[in-house]
Amino acid sequence: MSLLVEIIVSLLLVLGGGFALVGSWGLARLPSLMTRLHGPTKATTLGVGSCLIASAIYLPWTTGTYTAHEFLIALFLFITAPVSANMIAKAHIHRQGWRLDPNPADDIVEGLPQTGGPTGWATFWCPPGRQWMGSSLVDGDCIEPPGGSGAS
Amino acid sequence: MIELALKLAFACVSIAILLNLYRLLAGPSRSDRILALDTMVINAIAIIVLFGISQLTTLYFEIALLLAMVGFVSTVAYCKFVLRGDIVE
Amino acid sequence: MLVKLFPHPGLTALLILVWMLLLNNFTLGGLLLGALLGILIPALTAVYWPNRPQIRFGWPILGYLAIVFFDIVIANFQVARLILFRRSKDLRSRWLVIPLELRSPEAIGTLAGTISLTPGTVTSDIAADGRSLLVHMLDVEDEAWEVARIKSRYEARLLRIFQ
Amino acid sequence: MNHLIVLPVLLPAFVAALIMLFRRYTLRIGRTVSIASSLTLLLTAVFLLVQASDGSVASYALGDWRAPFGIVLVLDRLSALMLLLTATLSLLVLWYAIQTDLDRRGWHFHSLFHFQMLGLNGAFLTGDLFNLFVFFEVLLIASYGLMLHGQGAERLKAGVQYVIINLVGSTLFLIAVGVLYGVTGTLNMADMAVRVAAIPPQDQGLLRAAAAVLMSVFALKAALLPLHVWLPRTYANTSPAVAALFAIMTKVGVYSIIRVMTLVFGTGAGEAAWAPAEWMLPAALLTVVIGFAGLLAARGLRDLAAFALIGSTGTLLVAVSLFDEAALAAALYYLPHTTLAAAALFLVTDSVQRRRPENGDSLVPGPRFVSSEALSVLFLMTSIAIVGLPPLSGFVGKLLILEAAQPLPSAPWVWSTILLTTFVGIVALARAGSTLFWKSAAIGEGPLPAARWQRTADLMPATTILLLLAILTVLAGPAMDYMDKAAAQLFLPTAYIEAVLGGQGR
Amino acid sequence: MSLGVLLALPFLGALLCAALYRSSRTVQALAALGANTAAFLLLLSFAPGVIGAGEVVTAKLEWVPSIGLNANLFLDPLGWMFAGLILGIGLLILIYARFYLSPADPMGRFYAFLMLFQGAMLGIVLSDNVLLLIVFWELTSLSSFLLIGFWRARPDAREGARMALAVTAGGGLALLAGVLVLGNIAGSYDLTTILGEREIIQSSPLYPLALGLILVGCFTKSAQFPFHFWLPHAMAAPTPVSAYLHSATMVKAGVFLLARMWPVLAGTDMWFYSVATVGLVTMLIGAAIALFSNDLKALLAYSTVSHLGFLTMLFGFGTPMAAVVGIFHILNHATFKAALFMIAGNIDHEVGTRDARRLGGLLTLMPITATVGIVAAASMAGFPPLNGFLSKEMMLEQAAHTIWADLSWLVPVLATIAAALSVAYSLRFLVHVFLGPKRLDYPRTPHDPPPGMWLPPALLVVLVIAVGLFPAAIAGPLVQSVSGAVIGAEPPYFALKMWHGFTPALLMSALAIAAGAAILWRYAAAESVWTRLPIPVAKALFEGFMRRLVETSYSLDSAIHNGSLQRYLAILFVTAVVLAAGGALTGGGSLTGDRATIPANPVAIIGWLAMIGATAAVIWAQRRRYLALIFISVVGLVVAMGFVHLSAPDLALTQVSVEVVTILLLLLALNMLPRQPPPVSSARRRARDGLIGAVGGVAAGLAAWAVMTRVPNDPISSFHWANAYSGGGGTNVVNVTLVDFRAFDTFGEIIVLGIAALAIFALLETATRGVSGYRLLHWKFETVNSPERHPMMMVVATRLLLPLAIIVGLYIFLRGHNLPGGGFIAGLIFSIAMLMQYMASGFEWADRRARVTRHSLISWGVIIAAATGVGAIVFDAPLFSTAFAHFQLPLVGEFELATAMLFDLGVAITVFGAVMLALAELSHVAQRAEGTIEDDTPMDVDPSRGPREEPA
Amino acid sequence: MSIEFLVASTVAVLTAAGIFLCLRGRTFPVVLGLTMLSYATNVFLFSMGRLVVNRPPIFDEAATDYADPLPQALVLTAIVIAFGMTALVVVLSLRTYLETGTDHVDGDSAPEEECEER
Ligand code: NA
Ligand code: NA
Repeated sequence: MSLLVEIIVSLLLVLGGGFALVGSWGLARLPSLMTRLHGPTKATTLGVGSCLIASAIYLPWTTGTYTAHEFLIALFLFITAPVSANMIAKAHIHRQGWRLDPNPADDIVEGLPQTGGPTGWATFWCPPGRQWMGSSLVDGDCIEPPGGSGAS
Repeated sequence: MIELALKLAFACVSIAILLNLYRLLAGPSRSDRILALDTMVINAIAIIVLFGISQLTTLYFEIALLLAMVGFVSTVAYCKFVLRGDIVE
Repeated sequence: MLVKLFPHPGLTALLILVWMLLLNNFTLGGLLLGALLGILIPALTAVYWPNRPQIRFGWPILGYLAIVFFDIVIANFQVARLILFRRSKDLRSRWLVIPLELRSPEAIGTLAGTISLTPGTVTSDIAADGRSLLVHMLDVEDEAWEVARIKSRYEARLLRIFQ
Repeated sequence: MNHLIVLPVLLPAFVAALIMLFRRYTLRIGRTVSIASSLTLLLTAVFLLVQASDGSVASYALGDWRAPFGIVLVLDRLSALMLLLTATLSLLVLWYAIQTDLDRRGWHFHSLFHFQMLGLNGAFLTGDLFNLFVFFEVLLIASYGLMLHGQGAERLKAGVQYVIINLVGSTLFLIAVGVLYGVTGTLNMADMAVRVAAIPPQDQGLLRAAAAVLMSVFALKAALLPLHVWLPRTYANTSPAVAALFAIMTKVGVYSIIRVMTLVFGTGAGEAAWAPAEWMLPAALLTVVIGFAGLLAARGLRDLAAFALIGSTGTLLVAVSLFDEAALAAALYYLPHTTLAAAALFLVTDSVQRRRPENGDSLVPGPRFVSSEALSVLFLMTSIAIVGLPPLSGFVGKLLILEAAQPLPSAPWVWSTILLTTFVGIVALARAGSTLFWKSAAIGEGPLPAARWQRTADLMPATTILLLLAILTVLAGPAMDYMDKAAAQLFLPTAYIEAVLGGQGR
Repeated sequence: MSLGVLLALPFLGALLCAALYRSSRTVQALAALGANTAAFLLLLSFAPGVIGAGEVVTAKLEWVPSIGLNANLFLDPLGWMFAGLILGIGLLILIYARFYLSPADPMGRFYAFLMLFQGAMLGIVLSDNVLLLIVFWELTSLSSFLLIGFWRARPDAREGARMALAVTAGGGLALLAGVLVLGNIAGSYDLTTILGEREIIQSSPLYPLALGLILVGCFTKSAQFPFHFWLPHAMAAPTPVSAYLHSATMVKAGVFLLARMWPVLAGTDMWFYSVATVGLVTMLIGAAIALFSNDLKALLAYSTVSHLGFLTMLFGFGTPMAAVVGIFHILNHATFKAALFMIAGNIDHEVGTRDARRLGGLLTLMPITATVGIVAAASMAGFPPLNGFLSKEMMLEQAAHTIWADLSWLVPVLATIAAALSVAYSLRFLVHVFLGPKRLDYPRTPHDPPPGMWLPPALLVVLVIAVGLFPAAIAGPLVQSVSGAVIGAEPPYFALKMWHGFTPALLMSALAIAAGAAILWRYAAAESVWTRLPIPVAKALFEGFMRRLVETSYSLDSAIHNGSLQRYLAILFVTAVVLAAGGALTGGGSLTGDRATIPANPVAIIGWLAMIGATAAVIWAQRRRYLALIFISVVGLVVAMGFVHLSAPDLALTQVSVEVVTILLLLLALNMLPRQPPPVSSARRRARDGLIGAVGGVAAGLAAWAVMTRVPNDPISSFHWANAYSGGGGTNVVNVTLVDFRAFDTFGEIIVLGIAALAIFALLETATRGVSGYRLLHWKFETVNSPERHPMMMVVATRLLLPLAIIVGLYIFLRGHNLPGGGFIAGLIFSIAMLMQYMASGFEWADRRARVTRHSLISWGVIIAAATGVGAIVFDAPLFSTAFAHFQLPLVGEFELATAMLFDLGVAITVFGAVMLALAELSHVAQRAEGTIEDDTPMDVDPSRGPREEPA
Repeated sequence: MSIEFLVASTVAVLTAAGIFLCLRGRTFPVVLGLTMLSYATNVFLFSMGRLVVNRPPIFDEAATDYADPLPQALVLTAIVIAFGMTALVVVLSLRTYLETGTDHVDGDSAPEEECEER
């Protein structure tokens, strides 16, 4: 029994550490932000997840006290990680779209695909007639952002 | 065995943090740095969990919990700043 | 009245569960307090969650969770392989546009989250009319197939959960 | 158990919070509550002074934790004196602020004001070094609020500097307290006094370094050269009424120097005795010189008042840094005098500038203004007080300091500095006054220009201050009796230490 | 007692006159006169005892006994004589002034000042305590400043007043130092005691110091060379003032003090050479300048200088007989000089000029004035049978016997020359003004003034004549008795009489008169010689000195206080480091202690590397602010992780939560700070700052190292550890320390937060108005912004996270007493949760839904925390005493309630309120910069409602 | 390498950076500097209780060794105060900039300090 637990826990730990490393490795070596963005999900999901499971198994087994906080940590991470990623992606396509810090290796150069609907992507789309707030570069109505817009 | 696995895991996550640091410093874009920071926070959570396992204590898990929440808020704020200049509007 | 008391019954349940997990040991007092909080907090914060998504609780949710969990594990290995062994220039990373049938923000949020949590795909943006998602994929062989996979594997299930 | 000692801390806290609650309602409530509370504090301070004047040291164990483990409030003669001074000054300034509608010119004046009093009173009462830090912060942050009250570009600019330099000061304070804890293992000042005496030689360097940094923090607050540099711009750019209240702020630094040096690094401190403050006397002498030179250089009344504050506080610091019992008694007499006198000068400044729409406080002749006669008398009396000429208490104070310094080796320096700077002060203030009141009178003997400000009620607080100074002069004998005993109590801190360490508590 | 009344009367008069500032001039004059007369009568009532019987009246009152500053008064013959001069001449001056001043002059103020001065003068002569004497001494300087500057509109009045104040008050300071030294030698500041300690004083090594300082005081007051220059400029005062101050009172104070101190200070070589020489020189110079002064008042002023030199010289001789002569001349000079000043005033008043060159022939036009003036001037010249002649003769007699540095001729010759000059200027006054032809070009048509203006001088001239004729009868007893007081022994035999036989003095006197007449005869020639003499003008020297003083001060001030915070901070850092280093080096000891160190594991080293890297990056990116903020986050994260590693979970929790709130705050503010990179400082500046930083850093690091490697010194925290659970009811010792052992700190800490929020509110509340509001309104964003304000994903996540965060916060709060957590962290978590909501759905939308005002949250927080503390007092336990108990409830089980938790609740509420107030206010301002958008939706994209706006 | 060395050098580096940044001319770097200084101070103050690994000051009868709770409590107080102060100074800088149009700490739009344009 104890050997089994030890093996499972050890595997989970190695797996967790490994995936955290792989995620960060991806972050470091992949060529563009959008590709790098895939790395950290590994750190989040399997990396931390495995460690948490390992802890959830191992600590009660050794100390005799049960703890459930690992699940809460996981819950929080699972709720927040996609939103973080989404926001980072938005920030990125915004900066790239407006050529604010162009990076030739990046994915937006050839432009975003069309949405398929009448509007553009939320990051760029400004309904006609509405002032594009907070932009001194853009004075009147919407202008066509460089990357991706609605079909119309 | 667990000792060894822990050491390995610690080593992996530590190296991961160094890699994050590299990305954080190297950039090149703002989003890269935000992402690096976000990842670093997640790796820090992993470190805390590993530390808990190695010291046989759950005492520090609330810190991890809080980090998860707070890391999110700051990442979002950094992004919002890039997007809008203003984070609360 | 009941709606006022339980604006989000699912949330109430979740909060009670979280509370019990936080307390870490089961006592009746804890449960009572948790129940109280589970009722009070959603009621107090209801103003910040004005719409009330209709959620069907039951097996579909569990099934969905199981599928997502499974996908996460599998996809993690796939992506790890890509990161470790594929040369950068050989990565066929693409944008996918996923037209949506889901309409409730909560449902779309769940779908987007699912897509992001499963490695290899990141939800990057939503169309300004809310009718499609912009997803970035690390390595795509067949775009149409991937879109269809996401729609059938996740969106279809979510459509059932979020009525 | 006598709980009165906590009132100076508790009441302002409650009152400030309550005024904040009521801020939506009329200002009148705020004013009434504010005045009532200040009066209560004054009465309390008087009561506490009477209580302390019998030489007893009262120690109040907060939370019922006995020293050194909990925080204690300690009432001895010195702290009672400081409480009374604070209460008096703040009541007068409050009166003035209300008279001149200063409290209308921004948000939360009365709350900030009471928080300021809370900080001051706490600092004067606490027997714990870290708690002293906390109250320093309270009084500082309240002072930031008050300093910026009313705003305006110049005030904001000066405020940035004031805030930043004090933040750095707080950092140093923490470092010093930290090392002292690390070396002595305690935070209670009485306990620290006991432990410092037994610090082994290998820890002396660390101990003294920490003490020196601590002194530099206090010196920063006390505006001791070269750390006084922040003061002129700050005080000249806040509203003079607030600057009048701030006259007590430099005294917090002085108080802290006196308290920590005599208690912890005093005669009983063994090897480290008096060591942390050996550099202070030359610095204080130079401070006096710079302060009075600034008086000559000032181009506006506000500058003038700021430098007068530096100069007179410097004089006080000279007396303090002699670290001699008689000199300390003299310093304690001079302390309330200089605080009140500087405050009066700021109030007069405000009254003048309020009445001169074109020239404000600048020292250029301008048209005659409303009640310039009365103001000229006030200015004259205030100048007499500030410079230390007879017949006001400044003279008695300087006399006491000179007399006390006489037997000490540093006497030539002290004497020549004080006397020469007094001379410079006379010249400078005569120049200023003659320009402001006489030369201005020469310009327009015609009808008075219509001014926004026609009342004379705002002259009452400054007049009252002068009256108080007159009383302090007449009653110099009894006052010195108190100060002598207070100095004796400070120089022989065994009673203090026993009262604190032998006090009640769990 | 009655001495006290005597002294108080003038002051009362001053007060009365000030109070009557609205009454008629006559009423004001009567008030002053009343006080003066009463005092004079009271003084006269002492005459039989004091002058007649040689009694000394005393009044003792302790003032500051600890330093021997007593309000002791005494009235001896010397004091009586001076008091008589002060009050007697004062009376005449008051009458004179009533008629002299024009209706435009504020009479009440004038009388108030004059009576104040009179009181101060009286104080000097009545003081039995040298410190008290200084008080009055300086008071005369001050009141004379006011009197001289009475015609404030005149620049010469202002300058003269300031000069007089600077010189006399400055001299007073020297005098103060002198008497302090003297008092310390004698062991008392009481004059009567000091006067008995001649031996001790003169043998003390400090005697020269005391003497020098006291003489500076006397010489400045009495306008002795080289301090003589201020007196003529004081003539800008109204004539009654000049008459009073410069004949009988102010300037005589210095002479009075010489007389007063004579018994203990005089008789040494040092005294002789300093006092007599200065007196002699002053006598000569004053007379010479007087002769060539055209302004009558200047002439009189320099004559006064000269006569004061005369007196000083006499006292300087140090012989009893010379002192007797001095006393006699004090009396005489007061009478004729006061009369002369008033005469000069009358001339000025009636003719409209005081320029001797424009006067002449007034004898027929103003017969009374001229008669009085001629007699007084003749007395000044020393013509018999007037009183001036008597004392001058006696002076010359004394001078004749005085040997100065083995030169027996020097003093007599010089004294004779001075006397000759004195004759010359007196004759000039007499001849050039009253005699000679009438002139046609007077500014006004002169005639005698009203009796009020000629009676007072006439009365004095009567005295001049009377004393001259019957000196022994009128002045004899007084001089006898006063001399006794001055000398401190029976005075030598002297005879006050006109004819002493053919003495050297008579010869000298005759020579002087002849020479004086000759000079006046050839006045024009003499004047042309005089104007060609290269004499440095003392006034210019003084003013140059003052100017240089001001300039030096100004350059010192602007050099030191240049307004640069960078410099101020550098000074602060350097000072702290230098002091610390000084302390460390003088204290000595070892750097490293005996405590075993803990080996660092690789993870810690990597964290350390991350910290170093991030810090370097912050420095590198300081001008690229956004990046700097990201980097600084890493530092915060590493510090938090360090706290985890080093057993400080509470700190880690706090660090993590504070960090994010700080970042949010900085991001909010950053948005509105200028984004263009500021110019960088020069390489030299950076190198300097880097050096300061490095030294400061090393110092802090060494201190940390030194403490960490030492074995703890029995810290008090062992008590906290041992008693946290048993006494505080909690197992988290840190929390128990915060809410129980050191609850008072925590109380202060939340107040700091509350005040910070208030101050922030007060600052930002006005930001939308004025210049700042304009700047906000015309905000130009430097980059393109995305149009999306409230991303859907974020809003959805927040809906779930807000309740979750709240419940986590509650949990952290509740467990804080026993496990890491507590009110502060909980408050921050609530704030973060709410901020998340604000970020997601916008300020307006979220704020409209907030139910509590943030101000009242702060108030309530503070009130709850304080009230918890006060609760203890109700049970007569000290403030902030806590109580806790374990309760058993059916179903629920055992739970603990502690008052400390209530306190912690106050903490949480305050923190929440403060953070929200600050950040909400900041968001509010930021929003103003963007302009308000109608915003009633929580998210921009809401597919459930269909597209919000149909595209065109 | 010991933990003590790491902590001491951390204090040194943070302090040095803090001082350097505080001496800059614009408000933003100065705020950064103050933040750095406050990190440094907190770590410093914390280290005054000496360093212990995994002996958190949670009372336990059985515990023989524990981290000194007092410096931790002090640091907590210091953190809170520093937070309030930072908030204030940030807002003040902003407000001053809005009012005066310059973010130089001396309030001069053309700073006197020696500068070179980069
Ligand atoms: Na993903
Ligand atoms: Na962060």
